[in-house]
Amino acid sequence: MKNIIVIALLLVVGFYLVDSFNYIKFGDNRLGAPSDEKTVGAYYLNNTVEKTGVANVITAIIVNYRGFDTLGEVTVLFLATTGLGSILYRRRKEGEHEERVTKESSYLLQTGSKILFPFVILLGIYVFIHGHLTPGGGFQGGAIVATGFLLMLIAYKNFKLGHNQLTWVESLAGITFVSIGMWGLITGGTFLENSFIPKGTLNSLFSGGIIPIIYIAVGFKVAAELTGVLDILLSIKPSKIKK
Amino acid sequence: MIIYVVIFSILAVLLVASALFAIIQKDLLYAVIATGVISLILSVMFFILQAPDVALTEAAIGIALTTIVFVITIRNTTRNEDEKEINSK
Amino acid sequence: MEILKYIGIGLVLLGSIFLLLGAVGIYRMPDVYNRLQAGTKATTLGAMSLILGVGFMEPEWLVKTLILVIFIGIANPLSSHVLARSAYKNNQMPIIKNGIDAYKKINDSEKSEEN
Amino acid sequence: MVISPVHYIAVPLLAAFVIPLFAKLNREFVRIIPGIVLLYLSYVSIVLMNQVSSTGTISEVLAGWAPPFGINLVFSAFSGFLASLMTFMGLVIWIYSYRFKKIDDEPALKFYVLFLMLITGAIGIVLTGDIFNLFVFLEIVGISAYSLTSFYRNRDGAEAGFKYLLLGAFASTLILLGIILLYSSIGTLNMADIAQKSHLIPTSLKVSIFILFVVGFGIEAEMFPLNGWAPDAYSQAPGPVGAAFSGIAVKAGMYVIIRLIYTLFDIEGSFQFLIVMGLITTIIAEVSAMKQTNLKRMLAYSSIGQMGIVMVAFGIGTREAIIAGLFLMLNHAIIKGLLFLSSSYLVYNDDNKLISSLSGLGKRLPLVSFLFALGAFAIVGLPPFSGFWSRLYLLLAAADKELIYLIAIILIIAVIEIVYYFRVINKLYFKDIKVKSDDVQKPSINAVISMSILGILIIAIGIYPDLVTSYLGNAADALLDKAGYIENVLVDINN
Amino acid sequence: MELNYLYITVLVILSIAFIIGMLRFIKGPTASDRVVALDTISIIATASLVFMGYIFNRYIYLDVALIYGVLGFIGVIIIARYLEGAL
Amino acid sequence: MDFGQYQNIVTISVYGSAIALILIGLYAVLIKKNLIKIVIGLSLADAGIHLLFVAIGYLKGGTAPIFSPSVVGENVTMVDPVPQALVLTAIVIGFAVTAVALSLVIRLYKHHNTARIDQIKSLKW
Amino acid sequence: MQTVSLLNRFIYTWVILFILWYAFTTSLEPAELITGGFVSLVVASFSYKVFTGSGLKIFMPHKLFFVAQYIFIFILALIKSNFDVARRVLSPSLPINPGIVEFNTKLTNDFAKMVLANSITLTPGTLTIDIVENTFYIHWIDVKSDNPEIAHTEIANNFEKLLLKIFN
Repeated sequence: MKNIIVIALLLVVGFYLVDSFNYIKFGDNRLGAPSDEKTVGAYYLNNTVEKTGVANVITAIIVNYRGFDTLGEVTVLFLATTGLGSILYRRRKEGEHEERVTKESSYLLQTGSKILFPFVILLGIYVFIHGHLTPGGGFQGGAIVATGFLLMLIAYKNFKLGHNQLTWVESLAGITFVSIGMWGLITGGTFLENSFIPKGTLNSLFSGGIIPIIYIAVGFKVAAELTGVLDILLSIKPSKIKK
Repeated sequence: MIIYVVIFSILAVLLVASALFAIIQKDLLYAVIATGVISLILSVMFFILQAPDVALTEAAIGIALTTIVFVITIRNTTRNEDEKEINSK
Repeated sequence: MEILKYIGIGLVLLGSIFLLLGAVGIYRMPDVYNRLQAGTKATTLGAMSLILGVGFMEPEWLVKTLILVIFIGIANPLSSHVLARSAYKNNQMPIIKNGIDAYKKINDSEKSEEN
Repeated sequence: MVISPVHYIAVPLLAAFVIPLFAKLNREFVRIIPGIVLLYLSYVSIVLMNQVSSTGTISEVLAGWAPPFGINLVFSAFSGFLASLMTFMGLVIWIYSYRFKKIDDEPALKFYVLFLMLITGAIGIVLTGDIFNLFVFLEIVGISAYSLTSFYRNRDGAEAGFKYLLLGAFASTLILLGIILLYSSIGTLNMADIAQKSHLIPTSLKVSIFILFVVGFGIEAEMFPLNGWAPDAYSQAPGPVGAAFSGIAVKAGMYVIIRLIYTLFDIEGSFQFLIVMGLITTIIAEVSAMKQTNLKRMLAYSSIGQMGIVMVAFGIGTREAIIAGLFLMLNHAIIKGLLFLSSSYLVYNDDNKLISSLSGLGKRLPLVSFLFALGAFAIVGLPPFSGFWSRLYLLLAAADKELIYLIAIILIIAVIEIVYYFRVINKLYFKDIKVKSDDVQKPSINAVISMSILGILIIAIGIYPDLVTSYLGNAADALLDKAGYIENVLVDINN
Repeated sequence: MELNYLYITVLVILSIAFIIGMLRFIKGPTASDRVVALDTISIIATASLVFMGYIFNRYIYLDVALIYGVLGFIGVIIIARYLEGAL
Repeated sequence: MDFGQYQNIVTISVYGSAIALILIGLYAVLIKKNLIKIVIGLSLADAGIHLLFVAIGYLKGGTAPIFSPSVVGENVTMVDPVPQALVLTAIVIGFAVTAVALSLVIRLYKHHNTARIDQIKSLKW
Repeated sequence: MQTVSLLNRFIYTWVILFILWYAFTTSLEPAELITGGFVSLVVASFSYKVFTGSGLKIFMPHKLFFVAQYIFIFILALIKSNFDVARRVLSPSLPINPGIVEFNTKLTNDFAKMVLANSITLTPGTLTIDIVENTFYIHWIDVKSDNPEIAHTEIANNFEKLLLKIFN
């Protein structure tokens, strides 16, 4: 009975959604057209290169135009780590050592992860350093770096993760982000203003003023946070081992 | 470009099929793998819709990280939706 | 340069056909190990040659496509190995025609150690 | 450095990132830093409130891009009032929870970070001028609230947290859908720009967007029938967090709904809709409050009921009604804060938090019981406490618009409230002592201080309501002045 | 435009391969089979991303394909490790 | 890309699959009893939303809004960058919520030894 | 495993990572190169111990010749194996005769073993299931004999000889 009610409800919702999307044509020349200066998207497309010196418009939006969102987003991840830690918190008993995986992985996987680990980390760092030139950026790069650590964590029984270093990286990256923002205020501009570092030439590595710096900070922070999340999750002890 | 019409419809059908699969399956591990597949397909769709950044993010978050989080949860809880004993095949 | 392009087109076509072959392989074969046998070889060669073909068609892309090719060359056999091993450890016995299963004894001894 | 609204967000975030580092030096920093931050924010509030009352609304541009291209913060008399209220409540609750014993048994570092972020997120919701940014702050509030709800390691904490999370995630899905529809129809996310262009949206689409947003934010604002999370969350969360929910998080949700109706969309019937929803919420909540045996749950339902009355006040829509509504919000924050804070000492050792276990506690915990009774008298609207004036203003506003049925319902609700609050007071003072003196937890000195601040404030406002009404008048004007809001935000700075 | 035919041919073949992989995924019958299917379709998708990057003529899209390949690999490893009983 | 007369099919497949994902996800959230299934439903609904976001930003014949060297100076149309930027944020937030939800599931399982809603009865649902 | 000095291994890692960085960026701008040098230094500093055990030796010219030879043989085997797969998959009767065989290898180097295992996986009809110590366990789609010696010559001999030359 409940099933039928829910399906009916969802059908109504779906009908309304379909109806609403009738107004919005797919692939229509609606926004973003260079002629229409008024919409936000068009403004970004027409002005980003000139005003921020960044090739990737999405990066410009994320880090500069809507940089405040990104600050919030980084905070959300930070809070997720903190919340996870608080929800899954348990006191360590004396002499209890961390054991993430119960079995050592195969010899081949170990060798393979040895070789792929630096590759994945380098790839992640490449992605967030080139966030303003190519697709990707802090979040993606950070996630990739965390995935690289994940590879080691699940392949090795005793891979040690420096918790201290993680905290340091995370905090320093966060502080860098906020401080760069505050620097704009101190110098008499606005929060996160992209004015005190030269913008460089388009499509070179050192371009875009504070944008790459912030994205690198975000990258390190996200990498540290996600690695922290994975570490917390992987070191849960199952209460009972059920087959 | 009619080929994209074909690709879009194929991807859409596969997307919905794997979503249904994820919901219907009683074995949660299958459902988790299905969410991985959904991320994969979505990522391709984003790519065709000219959103490489989003495709990257969906791939980075959806395929590896979400999967491991779900897998750890299943490890620590139960693999069968109705919590009956299942053979571990 | 024209000739490179034609080589590239050939490689791309070959690659796509092998990818299809790999997919058919995992569909038709009877058990996990045989599926992996067919799937890995065909998809690895298929993906490598398709990507390399793109690299030949657009010579500026060659270096990066080479990286991808090398990565696939390392990662794909590796993942199929890990899958095969995990399937075996998950008690999924392969179809054996002649009773030749050298791996069984070592797997059994590992299991008895655990218990 | 000139003090500007962005300090409300940036400073706590900086502190939150710094705390894990300082915790390595000394654990005490973990507890102290949030207090310093909140003190600083109170200072910011005072400076900015003065500035607003002399020069008018402050619209701060972020990252140097003029709205609608960048994100902006709007500190008007209205949003500023709420932000200052939240800061103040945050400070008081921090004083209360400093070395709160139950929290110190758990990972305290995480508690203080999450608590600080809860306040920051709520202030961000109130100040931001961008609808997507608002969503981000809502998620900040959400995630810290889910984690705080399940902070204690008892059985039901996780359950309440999960329930809250489900509704919250559902809400964010709906809000995102609304944002998609909004952006695709007018191509902007800035709230002032939306307000300016909202007549361009086809009406049916506008109604869909409005419904999606109201349902989404209604969950945070405890609107019926989306408030199922509230009683569980309030009763399972640590005591100070319950106060923070009712004083801070809920206000943020309510703010958004008010903003939607007053500024963003002018949809016919939205005011009546708000009145109806408010009345339904109130009646159901107050009736359920009657039946509760759990003190915290009773307070939670009462809190929902109060938010319903606030909705009614804003649904009436005249200047007087808005003043009444804001006054109600202020009172609700202070008084409910006091009730939650004092009640968590009353039921300190009782996991079920039963009202029946309060029997005779008035003699064991005289001060706490007295403060609880004070709060109870204030919230049901007895003179000479502050609650009386807000009810009175509301009745007057309703009478102005000749909404007789409203007056009747509000009076009936007041009677219901009197019944169930007096049941508790009766238990406290006029029943035999059941509890041994060892079983009760004496409040620490800072807890007494924080509760006393709230108690004194209740009496002070009760005696001199003019202390706040002039501010509230400004705030109401700021809310009603839609054209002024748009004009203030959409000044071209960059071009 | 003789290249157009190439695009269409290759994309059609890849789509068919993708569908067949998905069929194996849905058919199962065991978890291992599904992961094998996931592995295969992630490789097919990586290859098609490279090819579509070529069609769209954007060099930067190659990055996406590269990362996609890496992450698909790690996703498969995760589930394999779980099936092994080690996680 | 111009889809010509097949525009409708593309529209239906993109919007349709996105809305279908949302509805399937919400169905799982409302009906399913297993907590993990519910979280899977949530992430499906999120995925649908993300697809919808990107779809409304798409522009016929547009390319990614990245002014890389091969594109600078040419007269190209680009898709709307704003929805893409928003959906990036939304994906990361969705992951954070999923992680917190699953950690709560783990804790619930530890307390109640079950992951089914109908067997967790200390609070009303 | 023979020990090589840490510095040697570190420089090897750094060089490889730097080459990778160049492949990612494919640009010779000084800014990119300097950043790349720095980043690969950082990554190498915490991963060189796991990355390699053998160090720079592999860059010796005659070894590079063997590497080229290996790649040539490998690609031939790969193509052959694909036609083998095609034959098996496309024939309606699915001609398979699977089994798992074992054999011992003389290789000692980790990386060499991995390369051998991967090559075996990609050559006709074989799939490495596990390596325990020096023993390879191979799933063979068309088992000819369960004798380890014969299996060794059938499956791995060519590759192993070359790998021994490269890595020892």
